[in-house]
Amino acid sequence: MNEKNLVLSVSPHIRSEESVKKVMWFTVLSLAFPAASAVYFFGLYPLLVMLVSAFTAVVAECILLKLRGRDVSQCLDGSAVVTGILLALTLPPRFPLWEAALGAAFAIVFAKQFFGGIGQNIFNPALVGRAFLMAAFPVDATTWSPTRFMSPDTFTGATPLANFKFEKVLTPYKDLFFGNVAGSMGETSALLIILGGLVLILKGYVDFRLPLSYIASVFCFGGIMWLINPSKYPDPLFHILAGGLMLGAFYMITDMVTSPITRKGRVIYGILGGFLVVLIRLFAGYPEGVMFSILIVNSIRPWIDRLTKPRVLGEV
Amino acid sequence: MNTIIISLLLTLALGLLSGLFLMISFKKFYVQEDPRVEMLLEALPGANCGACGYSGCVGYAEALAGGKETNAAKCGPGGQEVADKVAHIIGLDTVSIVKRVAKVMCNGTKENAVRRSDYDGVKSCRVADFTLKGDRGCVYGCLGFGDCVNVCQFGAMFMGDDGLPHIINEKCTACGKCVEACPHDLIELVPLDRKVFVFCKNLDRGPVAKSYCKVACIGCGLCVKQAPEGAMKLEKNLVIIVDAEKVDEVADKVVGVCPTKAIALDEKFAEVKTV
Amino acid sequence: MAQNSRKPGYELVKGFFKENPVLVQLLGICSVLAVSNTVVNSISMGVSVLFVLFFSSLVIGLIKDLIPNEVRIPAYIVVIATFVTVADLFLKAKFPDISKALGAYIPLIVVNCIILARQEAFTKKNKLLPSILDAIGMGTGYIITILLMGIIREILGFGSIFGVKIFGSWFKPILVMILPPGAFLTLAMLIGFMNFITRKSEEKKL
Amino acid sequence: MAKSTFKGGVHPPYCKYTTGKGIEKLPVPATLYVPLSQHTGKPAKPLVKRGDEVKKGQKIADADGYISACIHAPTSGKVRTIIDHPHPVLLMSDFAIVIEPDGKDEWFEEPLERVNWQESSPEEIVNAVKEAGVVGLGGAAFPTHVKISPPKDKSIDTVIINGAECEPFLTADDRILQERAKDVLWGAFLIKRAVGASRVFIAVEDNKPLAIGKVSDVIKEFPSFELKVVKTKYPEGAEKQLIKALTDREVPRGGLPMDVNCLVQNVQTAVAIYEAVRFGKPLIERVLTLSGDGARGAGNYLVRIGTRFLDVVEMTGDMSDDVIKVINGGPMMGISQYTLEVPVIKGTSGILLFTQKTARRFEEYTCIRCSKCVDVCPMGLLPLMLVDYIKAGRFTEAKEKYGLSDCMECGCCAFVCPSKINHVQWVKFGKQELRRSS
Amino acid sequence: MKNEFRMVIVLTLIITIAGCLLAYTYVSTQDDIQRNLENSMRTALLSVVEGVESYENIALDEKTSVLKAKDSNGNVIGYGVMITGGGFQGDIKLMVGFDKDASAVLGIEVLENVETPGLGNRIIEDWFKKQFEGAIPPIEVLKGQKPQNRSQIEAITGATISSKSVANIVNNAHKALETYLGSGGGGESAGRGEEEILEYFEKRWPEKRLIKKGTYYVINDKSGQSISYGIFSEGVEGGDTVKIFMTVSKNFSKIEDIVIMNGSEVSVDKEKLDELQKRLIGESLPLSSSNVEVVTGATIIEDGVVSAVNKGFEALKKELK
Amino acid sequence: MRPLIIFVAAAITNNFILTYFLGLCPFLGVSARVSSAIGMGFAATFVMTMTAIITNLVDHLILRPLHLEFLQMIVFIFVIAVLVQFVEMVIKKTSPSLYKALGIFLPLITTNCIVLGLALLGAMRNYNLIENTFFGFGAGVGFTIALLLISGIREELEVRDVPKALKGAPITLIIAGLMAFAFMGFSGIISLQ
Repeated sequence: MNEKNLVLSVSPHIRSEESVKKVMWFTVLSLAFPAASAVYFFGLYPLLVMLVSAFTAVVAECILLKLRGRDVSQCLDGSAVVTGILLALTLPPRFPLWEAALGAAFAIVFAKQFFGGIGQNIFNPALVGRAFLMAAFPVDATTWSPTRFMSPDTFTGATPLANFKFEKVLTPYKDLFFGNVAGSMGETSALLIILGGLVLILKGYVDFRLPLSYIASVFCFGGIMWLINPSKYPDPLFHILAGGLMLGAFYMITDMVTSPITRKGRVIYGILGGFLVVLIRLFAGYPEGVMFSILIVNSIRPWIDRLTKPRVLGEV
Repeated sequence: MNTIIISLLLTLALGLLSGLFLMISFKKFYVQEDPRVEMLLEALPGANCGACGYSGCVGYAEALAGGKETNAAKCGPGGQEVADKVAHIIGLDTVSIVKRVAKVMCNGTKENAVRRSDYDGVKSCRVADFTLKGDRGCVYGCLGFGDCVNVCQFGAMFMGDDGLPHIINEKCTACGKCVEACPHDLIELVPLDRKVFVFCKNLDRGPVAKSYCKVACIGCGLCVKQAPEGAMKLEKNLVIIVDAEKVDEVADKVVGVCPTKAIALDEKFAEVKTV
Repeated sequence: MAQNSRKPGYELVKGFFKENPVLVQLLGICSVLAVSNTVVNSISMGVSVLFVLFFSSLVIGLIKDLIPNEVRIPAYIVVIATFVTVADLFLKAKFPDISKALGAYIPLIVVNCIILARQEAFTKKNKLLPSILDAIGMGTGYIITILLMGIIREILGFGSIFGVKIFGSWFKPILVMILPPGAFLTLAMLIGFMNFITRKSEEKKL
Repeated sequence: MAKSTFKGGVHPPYCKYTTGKGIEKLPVPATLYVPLSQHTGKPAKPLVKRGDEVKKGQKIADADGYISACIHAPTSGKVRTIIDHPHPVLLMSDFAIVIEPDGKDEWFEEPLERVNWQESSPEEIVNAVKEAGVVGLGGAAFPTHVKISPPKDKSIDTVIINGAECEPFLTADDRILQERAKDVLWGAFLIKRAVGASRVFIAVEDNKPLAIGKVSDVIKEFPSFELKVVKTKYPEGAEKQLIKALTDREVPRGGLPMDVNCLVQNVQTAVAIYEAVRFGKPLIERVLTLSGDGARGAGNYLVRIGTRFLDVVEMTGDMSDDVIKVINGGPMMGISQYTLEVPVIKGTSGILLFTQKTARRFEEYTCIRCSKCVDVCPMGLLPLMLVDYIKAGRFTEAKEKYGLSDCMECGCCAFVCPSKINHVQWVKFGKQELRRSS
Repeated sequence: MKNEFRMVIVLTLIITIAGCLLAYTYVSTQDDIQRNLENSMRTALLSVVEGVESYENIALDEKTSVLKAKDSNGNVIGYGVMITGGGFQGDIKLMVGFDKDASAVLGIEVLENVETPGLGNRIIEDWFKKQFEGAIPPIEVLKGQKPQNRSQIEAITGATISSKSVANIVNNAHKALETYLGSGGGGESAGRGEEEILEYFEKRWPEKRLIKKGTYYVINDKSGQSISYGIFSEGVEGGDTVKIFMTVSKNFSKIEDIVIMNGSEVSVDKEKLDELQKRLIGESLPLSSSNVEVVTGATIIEDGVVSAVNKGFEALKKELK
Repeated sequence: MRPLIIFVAAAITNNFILTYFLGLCPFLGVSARVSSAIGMGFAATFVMTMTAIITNLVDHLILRPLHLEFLQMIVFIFVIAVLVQFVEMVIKKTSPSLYKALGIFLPLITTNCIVLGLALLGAMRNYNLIENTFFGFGAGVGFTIALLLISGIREELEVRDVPKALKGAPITLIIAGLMAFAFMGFSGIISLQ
């Protein structure tokens, strides 16, 4: 018999192969799809923004962990990198680097570490960072640039949604789908985002209910409005292809930490989010509502969780 | 001038009307209350800020008077002063006269106590004890995960390199949090001037206890014989000090006779701490 | 702590920092958030609050024995409201610009919890002089806080102080600081910082 | 045909390496340690004292109270002493009768077939089961005679024989079905008689084709018996889940299967009942699976109660040196041991020897609310919330709001958790705290 | 019992004293406050119309008022329109200056706004406001492009809605001014708008029809026979402008009916005006001051009314000849 | 339609707490627990609706005809104080259980700036009686919504690892700040006069 003590632990004695690090770094990997579209359409600068943003996020996380006397190595678990890259992907393609860094730091500090760090945040950090930048530097955050395949002379500086909202101009579906439109660096190509999202769904890191209910909800509510007045409101297909909806649906609203824990809750969450998107897009001052809609449902989430507690087996 | 006169009339009317209105309602709707609530309300700042977590001062006062709340120091704006008053009104203040400190009644350091297994799980004494009985051979001794250290609000405890928690007497307020936290009831609040302690809670038979801990009480009873009649007793293989004062008088004798050093002087134990 | 409370000097100074009405007692937060976007606004609001607090404490300190307990709150609040209206009219007449900037918030000094809270917590139970000192102290504490907020928010949000640009053209104002979220976050940080310091000093004491 | 199943559950790697290994009978070891507490309920009262000679099958400890079971000598020999000895479930030492076998292995009473055993009355069956000291052999070790004599106000219409051995590695039940299918069915027949049920389901997971084949061969002889193939999923073999899957009835919260007119018995228990009723044979041995990557002699063995794990390991061909974990039971719900000194008891369904490779250690990370645990929980609980509340020390709330007491500690949540949170440990702790406070 | 009475008394006393104190403060600060208001309006007007010496404020509705800017001689040199309209976050209050033809914008001044600071709030920046100088309404807002003509302005980056809101409000101001001017052929009236007066006439004689013929009106009966004539007219006396609408019998001998529209600077009670109106009905034309009985308190405008009536009479005669 | 718009605006888009900073003092304390948040929300909604009605009447029937607008503040606050005191007494006497549930929040509301703010804003915006009623009700609902959302979040945070110095008021303010970001999305939906 060996002299070493036997390991004493509580069941189960076998565990799945998943780990937080794996989940996070795989998500980072899957972000290569939208990141690729960013590089393809807007050149290498977006890559720089992503790097700076991710780096700042990690550094900020590291400093805060140190200050709070927590395990500093946590900053490399990948979650800060996800936040940093996601934030970068929601920014305009020519966004100033230092502002992106500030946004990333804000996201990590205020939305994540102040709430207790990974897994404890109430709001999606990347979106908080984005909202912060939107409010802090409104001009930079809404200055769009043309893709490499658009002629700069005819570019009006508006995203498809803004074009529709203010000029009633519809952008062709093909451009929307493949991404040859103005917009945030990672949000333009619906195709690549769907690919990245599908990878996550297949890997089991994302519950398909979230993106599905969110997109379907936008489609339905958008469709209802369109049926009511087709000349005033865009058709539902435009709704789901334009703007940050795809990025939001596959990468933002699906954030594990801030989404409801039950399946039913997730469906409700998605529907509510979709409703808010249509509401804000069509009636509020901003042309895009994805970010706001998700932040708002984030704050409603505790109630969704509370009200959708699953039935315990055998409960009457 | 006109304006002033109109104002005067209006406010006069308003004041009279509402005054009368209130007076009548007072008479009609008067409800007798616990006088202490009034007193508490008097003592509380009345800011109704809600810092106490109750709905305003009334809520807090009622909770205090009703005995639902026992913390007199919840009022942020009031500070110490109000807390004292409040405590006085509801009779909560218990001032301890003799300084007491917490003391860990186990000397199962890493060297003294044998580990029976390699624990893998939640790093908490309580959890480890309730689920796996800990990883030490002795299921009565210190588990060494430091639950007591974690609950100490005063920074009076720390985990020593020897695997046992230590108490800084100067900082200890004898609040008793650590006593509650220890799943093996190893921590006791003792007067600072006590000398002799049994640093063991093991109930196993001598040979068994000895097999996993060098300093376990093996229930030999030698010390009991040294102590005055009735000052110590043996119960379930363990020595218990019944009358501390009497035992302290013969401290050296009692301690000297112990084969395992389970009984020890506090000073001696203190030396270990400083390491 | 307890023996200090009788010294008049303590009553004056305690409000500055140790018992700061906003940061420690969490009173009067609404106005601090709403009006602290520039230094000028902060000062105006601060002074108005000090004014109202001072006179309310004075008057209530004088008449408190006459007021039956049951109608205490309506009576106090009327006194406070009177001084607020006076302040409002005065500002409107003499400083129309400031009056415009503070907008609807001057009237809301009436329900600024600081004022009523000090009457209830202090003036009601103390003699006139300490009450007045307390009022001045608390008012000053309020000014300190709102000024701090104003300075932080104006510097970051406008890149200026007292309306004068202090940075070169390289500075890009962080607009959010002068928006509602900026106000919330700045105050949160100040209170958090205050908590942090208090905790540290308490630990030291032990 | 869609195979019936329940909501939630996980698919751990099944590792049923020993499914093809026949049941081997192990010899009697040099010393036997028979613990007095081998079942749910009060420990048995010893009937022998130091120095007594005992015969195989002789009752050496009697049931103490209704929910308790008697214990028989596994072989003939001398009682050396009654002393504390490490216990495989309690995780500390507890009283055990130490028997030194004389090597003769003589019966106290040779098991003989009783006439007309098939026509035994319910009382006779219950009595025989009680005298034989039969307990639930699936792992829970609940005294069987209690289970098969439901109170008057409960009627049972369905008997379920649980052959859905869903724990990875374990194949003992599988082997029993393969080798002794008919005995199992006779046992089920007796249970059905005892409780007056109208039908019997034999539930087998679809990853045990050999067992299924065997059972379907012999089941024809038993009218009102039905073979139910269920989906392979953990914890398919848990009582409430199995009932839900087979009958779509839900055992009410805090209730028992008999509340929905069901009775679930493990296949080995059925065999034990059969042997007890037909031959009057007491429960002195059981089949268990020795497996795990550290076991050199992995297989299914018929082992005397009281044989130390150490002896089992040595008699089957030792184990590799780097074994760091020994488990009594399956990997999902089994209990890890701090020593190999612990003896096999009635509830020991398997001994698993894990090396570093399988028994990996993980640091608990912060919960990232991925809610995989919610998705897999077969009871419909919110494990992550449970842990949150238990961690915060709010046990009553954990019970009232999140159903702490409903958790059956199947370990699905901890299995899938990417943060490697020890849900089961927290829950066990929480339940203990609840018990303390009440 | 005693306590309860004391309660009432104290409460009443406190609020009464408070009320008096406030009333006193109010009265003593009122002048300053009024002056501040005037000043701010004047300053605003000055910043959009140059060379204003005096102005006349005509409130059109709750949100719009027209300020007639005059030089030292009392000639109208332009108009300021103070108007409130919806912006992105809330209301925007503008002072819009127009030249005296009301065709081009002279300048705008943002009086109140709650737009997002640093974004929509940039409508207060000079470069943005300057774009409106000389602009010809209706103004169009361009995004990301330079204006091509005098009816276009460039939007603030990132604040298109706020920019558009301002342009909209300016356009509305222009419309309001045009309507106002168009109605009054000089736009002196404020007490009653043209439409209101016409309505008044229609109500008074439901059987008659008013038909506009250039500057005067022909009043027909049901059968289409013209029975009398109506005209707007104004008179000036002592710096006050008075505007009237009167109908004159076909033979030009008598005033059939008259409505006096009170100018904003002329403050006369409505009852007094009505009294004056009643007296004038049926008077023969042309009027002389002597044959109008003095109405107490309305002397200020009486002469103005008389001159207006006579002017209108002359004008009507001229038109019909 | 207009009253409805006023209602929605007051309840959501121009939420009193998140955009006007009104009613924050009790908000910090009461938002710690969902149960007290609900009580406070209901009590506040009730008082605010009542206030809106009564102050509107006082304003339009007494103050304005007499040109005593400058007395608005003291008259409003006085009326509110008396009203709340009266309601409190009535509830206390007639229904102790309701008093337990709602009444204890009432004194907290008198001194809450949200009530006076409501009265003065309503007067400033020239709302008529119906509009003002909806305005008051909407503001109350908005207050309740914010309170409920934040209390839901705060109850979750209780079991989370929020830095010690930020526990309580600071983290609540941070939540409010982040929610203010989120509610920015609604700006422009309804522009109010």
